[in-house]
Amino acid sequence: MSLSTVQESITKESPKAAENIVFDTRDLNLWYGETHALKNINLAIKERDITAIIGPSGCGKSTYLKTLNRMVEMIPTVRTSGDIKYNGKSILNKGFKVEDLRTRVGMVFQKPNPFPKSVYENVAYGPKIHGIRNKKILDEIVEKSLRDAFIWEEVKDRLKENAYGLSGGQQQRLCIARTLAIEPDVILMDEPTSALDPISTLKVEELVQDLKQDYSIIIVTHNMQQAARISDRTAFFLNGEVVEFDDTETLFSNPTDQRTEDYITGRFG
Amino acid sequence: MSLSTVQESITKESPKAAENIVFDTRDLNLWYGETHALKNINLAIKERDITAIIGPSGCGKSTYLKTLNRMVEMIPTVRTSGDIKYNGKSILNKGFKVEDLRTRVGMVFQKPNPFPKSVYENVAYGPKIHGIRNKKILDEIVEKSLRDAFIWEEVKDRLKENAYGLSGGQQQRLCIARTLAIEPDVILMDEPTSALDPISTLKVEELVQDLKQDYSIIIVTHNMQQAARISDRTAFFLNGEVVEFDDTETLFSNPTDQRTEDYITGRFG
Amino acid sequence: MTTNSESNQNTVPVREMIEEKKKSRNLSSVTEKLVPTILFLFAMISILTTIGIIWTLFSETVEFFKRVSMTEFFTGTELNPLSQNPDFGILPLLNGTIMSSVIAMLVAGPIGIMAAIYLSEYASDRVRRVLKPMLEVLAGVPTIVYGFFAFTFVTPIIRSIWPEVGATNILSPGIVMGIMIIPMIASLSEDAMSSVPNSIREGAFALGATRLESTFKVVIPAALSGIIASFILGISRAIGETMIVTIASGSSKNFTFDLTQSMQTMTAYIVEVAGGEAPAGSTIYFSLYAVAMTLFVFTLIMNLLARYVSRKFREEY
Amino acid sequence: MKYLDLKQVQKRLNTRIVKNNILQYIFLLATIFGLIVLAILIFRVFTQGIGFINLDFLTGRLSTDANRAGIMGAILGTFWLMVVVIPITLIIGIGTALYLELYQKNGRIQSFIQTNISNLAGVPSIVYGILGLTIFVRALDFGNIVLAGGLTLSLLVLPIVIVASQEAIRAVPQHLNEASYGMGATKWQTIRRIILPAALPGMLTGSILALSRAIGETAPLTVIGIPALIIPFPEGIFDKFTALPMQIYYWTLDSSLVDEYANLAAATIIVLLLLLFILNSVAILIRNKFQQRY
Amino acid sequence: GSEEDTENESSGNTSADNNEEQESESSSDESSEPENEELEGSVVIDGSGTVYPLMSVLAEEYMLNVQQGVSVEVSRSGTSAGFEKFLVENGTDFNDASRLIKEEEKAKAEELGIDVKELKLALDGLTIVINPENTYATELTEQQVIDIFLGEYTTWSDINPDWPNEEIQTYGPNENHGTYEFFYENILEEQDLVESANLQQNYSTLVTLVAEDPNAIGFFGFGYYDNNKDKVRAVKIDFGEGPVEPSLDTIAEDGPYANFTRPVFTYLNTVMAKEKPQVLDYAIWVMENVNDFAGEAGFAPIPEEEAEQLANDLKELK
Amino acid sequence: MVRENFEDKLQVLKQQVLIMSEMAKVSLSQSLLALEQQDQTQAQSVFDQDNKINQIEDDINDQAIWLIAKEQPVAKDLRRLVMTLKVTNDIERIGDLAVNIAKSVLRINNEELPVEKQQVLTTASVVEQMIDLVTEAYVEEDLEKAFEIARIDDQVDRQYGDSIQKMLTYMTQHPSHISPITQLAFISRYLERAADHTTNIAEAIIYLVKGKHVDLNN
Amino acid sequence: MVRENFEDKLQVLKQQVLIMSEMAKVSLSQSLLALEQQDQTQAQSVFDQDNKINQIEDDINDQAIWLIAKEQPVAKDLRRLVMTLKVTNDIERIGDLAVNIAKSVLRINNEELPVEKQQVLTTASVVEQMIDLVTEAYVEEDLEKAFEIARIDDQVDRQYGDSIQKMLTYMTQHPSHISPITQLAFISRYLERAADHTTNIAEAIIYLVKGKHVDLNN
Ligand SMILES: Nc1ncnc2c1ncn2[C@@H]1O[C@H](COP(=O)(O)OP(=O)(O)OP(=O)(O)O)[C@@H](O)[C@H]1O
Ligand SMILES: Nc1ncnc2c1ncn2[C@@H]1O[C@H](COP(=O)(O)OP(=O)(O)OP(=O)(O)O)[C@@H](O)[C@H]1O
Ligand SMILES: [Mg+2]
Ligand SMILES: [Mg+2]
Ligand SMILES: O=P([O-])([O-])[O-]
Repeated sequence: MSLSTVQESITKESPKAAENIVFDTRDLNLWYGETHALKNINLAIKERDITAIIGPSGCGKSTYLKTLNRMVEMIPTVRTSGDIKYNGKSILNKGFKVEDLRTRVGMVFQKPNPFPKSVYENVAYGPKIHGIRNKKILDEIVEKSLRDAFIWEEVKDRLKENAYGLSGGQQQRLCIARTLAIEPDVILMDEPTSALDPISTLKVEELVQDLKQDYSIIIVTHNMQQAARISDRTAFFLNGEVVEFDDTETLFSNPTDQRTEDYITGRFG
Repeated sequence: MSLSTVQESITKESPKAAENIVFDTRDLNLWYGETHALKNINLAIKERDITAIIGPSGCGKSTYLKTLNRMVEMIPTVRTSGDIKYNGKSILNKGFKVEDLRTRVGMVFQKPNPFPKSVYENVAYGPKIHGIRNKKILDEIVEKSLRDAFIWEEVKDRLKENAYGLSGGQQQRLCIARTLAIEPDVILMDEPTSALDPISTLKVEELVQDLKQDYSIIIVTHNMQQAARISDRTAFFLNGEVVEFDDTETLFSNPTDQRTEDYITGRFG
Repeated sequence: MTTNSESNQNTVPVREMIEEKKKSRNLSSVTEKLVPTILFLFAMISILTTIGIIWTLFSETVEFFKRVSMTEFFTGTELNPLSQNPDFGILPLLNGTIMSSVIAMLVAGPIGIMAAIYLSEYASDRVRRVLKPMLEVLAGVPTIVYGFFAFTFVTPIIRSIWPEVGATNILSPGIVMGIMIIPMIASLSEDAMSSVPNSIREGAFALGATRLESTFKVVIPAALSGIIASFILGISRAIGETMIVTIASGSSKNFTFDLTQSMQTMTAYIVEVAGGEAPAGSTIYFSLYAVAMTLFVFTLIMNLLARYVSRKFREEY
Repeated sequence: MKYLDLKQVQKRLNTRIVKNNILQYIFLLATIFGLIVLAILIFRVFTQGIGFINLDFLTGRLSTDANRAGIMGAILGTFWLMVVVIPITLIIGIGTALYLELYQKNGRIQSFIQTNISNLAGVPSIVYGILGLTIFVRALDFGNIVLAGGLTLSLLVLPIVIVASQEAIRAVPQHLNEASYGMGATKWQTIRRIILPAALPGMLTGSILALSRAIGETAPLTVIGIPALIIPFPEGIFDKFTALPMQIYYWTLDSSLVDEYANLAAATIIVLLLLLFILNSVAILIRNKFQQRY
Repeated sequence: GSEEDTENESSGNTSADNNEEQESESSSDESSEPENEELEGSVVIDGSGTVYPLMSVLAEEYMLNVQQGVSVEVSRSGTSAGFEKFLVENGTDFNDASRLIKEEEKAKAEELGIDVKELKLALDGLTIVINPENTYATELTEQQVIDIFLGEYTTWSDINPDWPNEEIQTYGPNENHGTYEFFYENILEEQDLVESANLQQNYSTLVTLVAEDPNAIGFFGFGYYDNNKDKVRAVKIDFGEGPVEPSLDTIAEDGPYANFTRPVFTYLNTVMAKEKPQVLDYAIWVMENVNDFAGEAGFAPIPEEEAEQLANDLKELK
Repeated sequence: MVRENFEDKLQVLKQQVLIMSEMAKVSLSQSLLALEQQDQTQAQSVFDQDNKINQIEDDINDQAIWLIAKEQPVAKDLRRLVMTLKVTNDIERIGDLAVNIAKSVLRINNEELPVEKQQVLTTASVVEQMIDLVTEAYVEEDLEKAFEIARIDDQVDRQYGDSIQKMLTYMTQHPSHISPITQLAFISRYLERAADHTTNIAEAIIYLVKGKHVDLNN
Repeated sequence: MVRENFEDKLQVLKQQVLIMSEMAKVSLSQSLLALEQQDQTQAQSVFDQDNKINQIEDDINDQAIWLIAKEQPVAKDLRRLVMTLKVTNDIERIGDLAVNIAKSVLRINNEELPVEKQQVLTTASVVEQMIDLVTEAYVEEDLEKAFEIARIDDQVDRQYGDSIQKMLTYMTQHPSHISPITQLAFISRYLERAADHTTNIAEAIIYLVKGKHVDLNN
């Protein structure tokens, strides 16, 4: 390795050519009945970034995430104000079709939740409901998605078996593959590893970092080291507010807000 | 601080005056039906020590813990061989009354499991079933136990309220108080913080370290840092065997067995 | 903290007190041994009930077959137990039973499952909390009331629409039985569907599925065993139902597939024969047991089948 | 490489959403269908029978004369049946449930008894009637008295009580038992102090529902043989009796003999439904009041 | 005489006003009786559904106004079924019958040592009914009726070409009932009923069936017709002397409707009667009062002397 | 309050660092006293002290590493522990330099030191002050004082340059004194290095507080 | 295999340490070449290199600390990262020493160096070998080589003592050469220090592998 290449590798990676904002949240407020769960959220989430959301229990992390694909609407008492723009379009008005949004914005949940079907059917489910019927194309999609989710090798011989026969970590990667199968732009992940053992957790983390090449990823996590390990930018939520949103390294090394520092160093409460 | 005192404080804490063995396990084997869950366990657990048990899921940690107060017998298919001596007496033979053993060896569980009764009744339960009926004595026991579990201040005004009104962390400390109320010698804890948020976890950890003054504590944990933080000695279980049992600092800094090193550094599997 | 532990040290000698009380524990150890025995005896009562049922039915049925051949009983299409030359073919009864059950299931099956889908998938919590108990009220209405309703209300309505229908017919009780079974199927299917974890539904929604798609492609397949079991139990219930058919379907022992006709089910036959105080000793008397045995075996098979299905196809989530 | 054509997806989306919306209403209709029938039934019964309900009817003796007929005898008959059914089913039902859930949790015996119970739950009530007729009325020679009917009904609803009690016991989280055992409590102490208090509301709810079933049952009584005319009030469980559903049955049958009997049947149905409604309300009340969150 | 008339009237329009009168009359009857001893226990009666309305009215009256301590239970499984229950050890006390006891039944009774006493209660006119919409077949000859039920005619037009070409639907009570047996033995002379006959266990069902089927023709006791005059129409039968409408007046053993008239009975187990005073007392009371209630229940009374004779026979059993 | 335990342990660690720096300062003072008085036995005692310093360094490092392992610190907590590793290294070096000075004193023995000895001792007292100052800065996490160190260090560097120059000149003129003066030159150099090490510590303090690297050494 | 990412990052870090030590060695070689050829421009280039070395040190340290923060290493992983912090410190010092040598070369300028220059250059090549050896030991985590370093260091110390002695003698005899020879003495001292630093690195390697502190420096 010549000296000059070293020098280059040392200087920080240059910023991406186009720093597109994929989700632009402006003055978002959200109430569950009387509970004011999100307060004046302003967050601009960049494309092809891994954005982590951390914060204590009940601070509104999951709520925010579920607002991004409007899953939060499944709770009937929810009201919102403010605006979220997905690639420039407001998604919060009723005219915007949620099913459409959700094909663009995939979601992976805390507990692995494969369908009680075969591995193959799990992955093919999304394409099928969106109208792909051709068996050959489906086969291709399934294989590609499973490969992209780093799980192809482990399941290729058991595609017809029930997904519940897989281990927890494999199930979670299967769920990620299922999401990849509909080729979303954004993948939301709500504590995707909190139900997994440490080994599976690491595998999923590596997968997430790999997916960054092609997807924008927003991940909620209780595990600060995880946020530190895998994300580019981190938002710290507290009581429904965004306290700090910065490059992960800055936030974890040198946070601006004392509350952030207290939280990440475990001095909270 | 004089130099000489510093020198002293630097050298390792001197071993305790009387290093009594509270639980001496010899060649313990345990089967669940055909599953050989514990294999030739030999462990000598010292009095007034915090002993941590770590290891991957399914390695037999909980099983071992539950063998120490014979809770494992609640599963009908269980068979054991070998011997466990509690303060010199063999506990595994049928003649030994489990109820006696369990009044000496308290247990705290993974999920906080208060009874659906008032805070007061929760703590008074143990003394009551053991025949203490006097209201004044019960009051005293309840207060003392709650104080020792660091939760008196938080609940003293709501002793008559249902325990399920407390937060998760408070519930867990209540469960610890409930165990303290029968003044056991040993407290077994099976992942006592795994259902708690980080703040509550720290509170319980501090409580555990405090209890060390008066009790011998054996704690199973998935969280290696927790084992490192609070325990004096750590046993590493793998596939039902004890791979390594050593001072916590040694085990985590300089393990003897490669499998231990792989596990604690997250290279397992 | 230290002050606490000091101040409280040994004020209450809990340990000594416990040790002391231990000696007086013998009484409780007697209780410990006695209780399981008593409870076992209680548990035996259900076994005795079964033995009682089987023994009763079986011994008298054997007597019946001494008088009437099995072939006649199971293949005879004539049932005239009281005539001078009595015929004892059970087929008319089986026919009535099956007809009424099929009609009932044609009503209860689709409506029940649709109601289950609505309650489990579409209704908000509040709506479900109101609707489900109301629906269950339907199941709590005594069958005699349904019988009254079928005979005095549903039949006349059917006849005004379809005059061919007899004043007693199998259609009306079949339909009313179906209505009675709706809540059973709705409720059991709804339970099966509700026990499909929400996380799986969320998984489907997150892929852009509509509610209908998540229901039919994910939830129902996952809950299929429970749904099938609910159908089988519904059939079993229809087969065993007595009062509605007794009142509304008359007592003609017709062997026909004509819905408009009066037919008799096995259960109605039993009521008829038992009448007030069934006369012991006659062939008719024994035929009652033979029919009851057949009925029992039928429902037993259904129940075992339902259990098997819900076991066999149960998904682990 | 993109497999999904976004335009296509968009296009399909509209039809998918419309389908969903239409079917939603069909499902709602199906749900409401049962309720509509229920409403008609109740409306009909009320309009037909309400005019006949008065104090004399409620407290009067049975009579062949529609104008004089009262249902006190039937009410008392039902009451005495319950006097037999309640203690028997509660004690045996809860006892069996405790045995199955706590003393014989696994193994052949448990699964044998369990299968047996779930099959019993599916045996048609008329078969119980035959059992009652053969065993209680004839073999034990009780005759068609309250006790015979009550025992028959008890056996009939016992599986329901057992299963409900089992569910109530199972709903008590295992970790509560562990906590209790972990403190050195014996099994019976744990049952008495932890499990029973926690499970009792569920058990009671289930028992009340079973009771409603017993109150409404007609078929077994028709087999046991209830006289069409019995005027004296039953004064205990050894008397002969008639019960509300039986009276409805006879009056429905005899409506061709005397037209007003149909109205009397409707009036009796109202009384029976009210009784069941009260019982169910109590059950729901208990359930809501004592529902535990663990 | 005069008492009887009142009863007959009241049977036509059952009204509450009459009840009191009736009761006071009955109680005067009672006071004229020498016996005043308080009886208790039960009287168990089963048997004919045809007789049931009469017997239940009698039983109620007895319980209410004669012996409050006695419980008379009346069931109605049918004559034949009732006999099977009657002719066993510790069987029922009475068995109502809409036909005479058969030889086999008598033999069985002897075998069991049961001494059976036949008590004729009243007279019933077997009434042939048609749907009220049926305005043509209102009068039939005895033979036509027989042929209809034997299946000789399939359509109404077979009987009379002017009548509609509709299939005749025949209805009747099933074999459990004495009414069926009377019809089968005495009218059809033991020829089998037409295959398609719709035979029902319950009279209410039967009434409804005929009331709703325009092509129906059925038969049952006069009482059931009497109570459903608005729903079914009685056929006037021509026994060779012109059409006769069944009524309490025409139904008599020697009246114009005699061919279709049959006596109804109750059979008393005299062994029981000797053991249980209330049974005998009830039997005697019934025979002394039955004619007062027959009309109300849709039956024609038997001759007074016959009733008195039976009552006296019974008194001798004491 | 949470993480009391960790805070306590950090406090203990800080105390030990202070003790260690006190020990290094004592070593340095002793070596300089030995120089001033040209006292051999004084010099000898420095060697003994050095072992203790090395030992306490190892202990502190072990504790810091153990705390990192078990407390998973981030942000300032982590910097504080990493800084402790660096700071002890510098303090240990100061102790080493005291040993080097003592060795040189032994080599000079009783030979005369006609020039610059005073100057060197003056510099030495400045260095001692620097150690005190940096210790204060460390305790108080005071950036002002840390930057002050850098300024003083520049001064020390200048003095060192002057001294060397003067010594070289003197040696050229008095070749007989070459040996002791060379030793004195080395001592001078050692003091300059000690000053550098205090500057390193000051850098570490700035890094701790600011989370950024600064180079005060030029 | 698990923790690939972490392993990868550790590997990257190791590579950078190797690059850094290569740079330090290059600096040292250049400074010695300057000495050998008494070439001023050669000396100048060492100064430029030093900045780069400082920068890469800061980067490596930041990365190591960041890895500690986010990967929660324990046992060997943690020791490896902590060691990296120590090792870069030593390498950086070697770079600094090269700068010091270059400065001395500038001070010597064209003046004649009649004695010991060869000897110093010989020592220098030994030190360069030590750097290579310790780099190998670091890559292979080879204890043998680490202990070998300690042995070579003793040799260097001895040579250094001899050289100083000879130079002092020579200076006494040739006072006119005092200034350049004093510089040469300093250079000699710098080389000895550089050897010490390689020994420190060797100690760190032993600590990494064994988890125990050893002192090779006496
Ligand atoms: N369905 C709901 N109805 C009412 N309040 C809710 C609901 N879901 C969440 N909340 C409230 O909204 C707030 C934010 O909840 P949210 O689930 O977003 O927190 P979170 O940060 O994801 O917490 P966790 O880390 O525990 O998952 C909390 O106060 C919570 O109590
Ligand atoms: N009730 C049981 N019946 C049969 N096998 C069991 C039972 N409980 C545990 N095992 C088996 O015994 C082994 C040890 O289980 P145990 O629960 O002690 O593991 P653990 O170390 O506590 O795991 P975890 O960290 O997941 O709690 C596992 O292989 C498990 O599958
Ligand atoms: Mg959340
Ligand atoms: Mg466990
Ligand atoms: O590390 P130094 O020897 O240059 O102080």
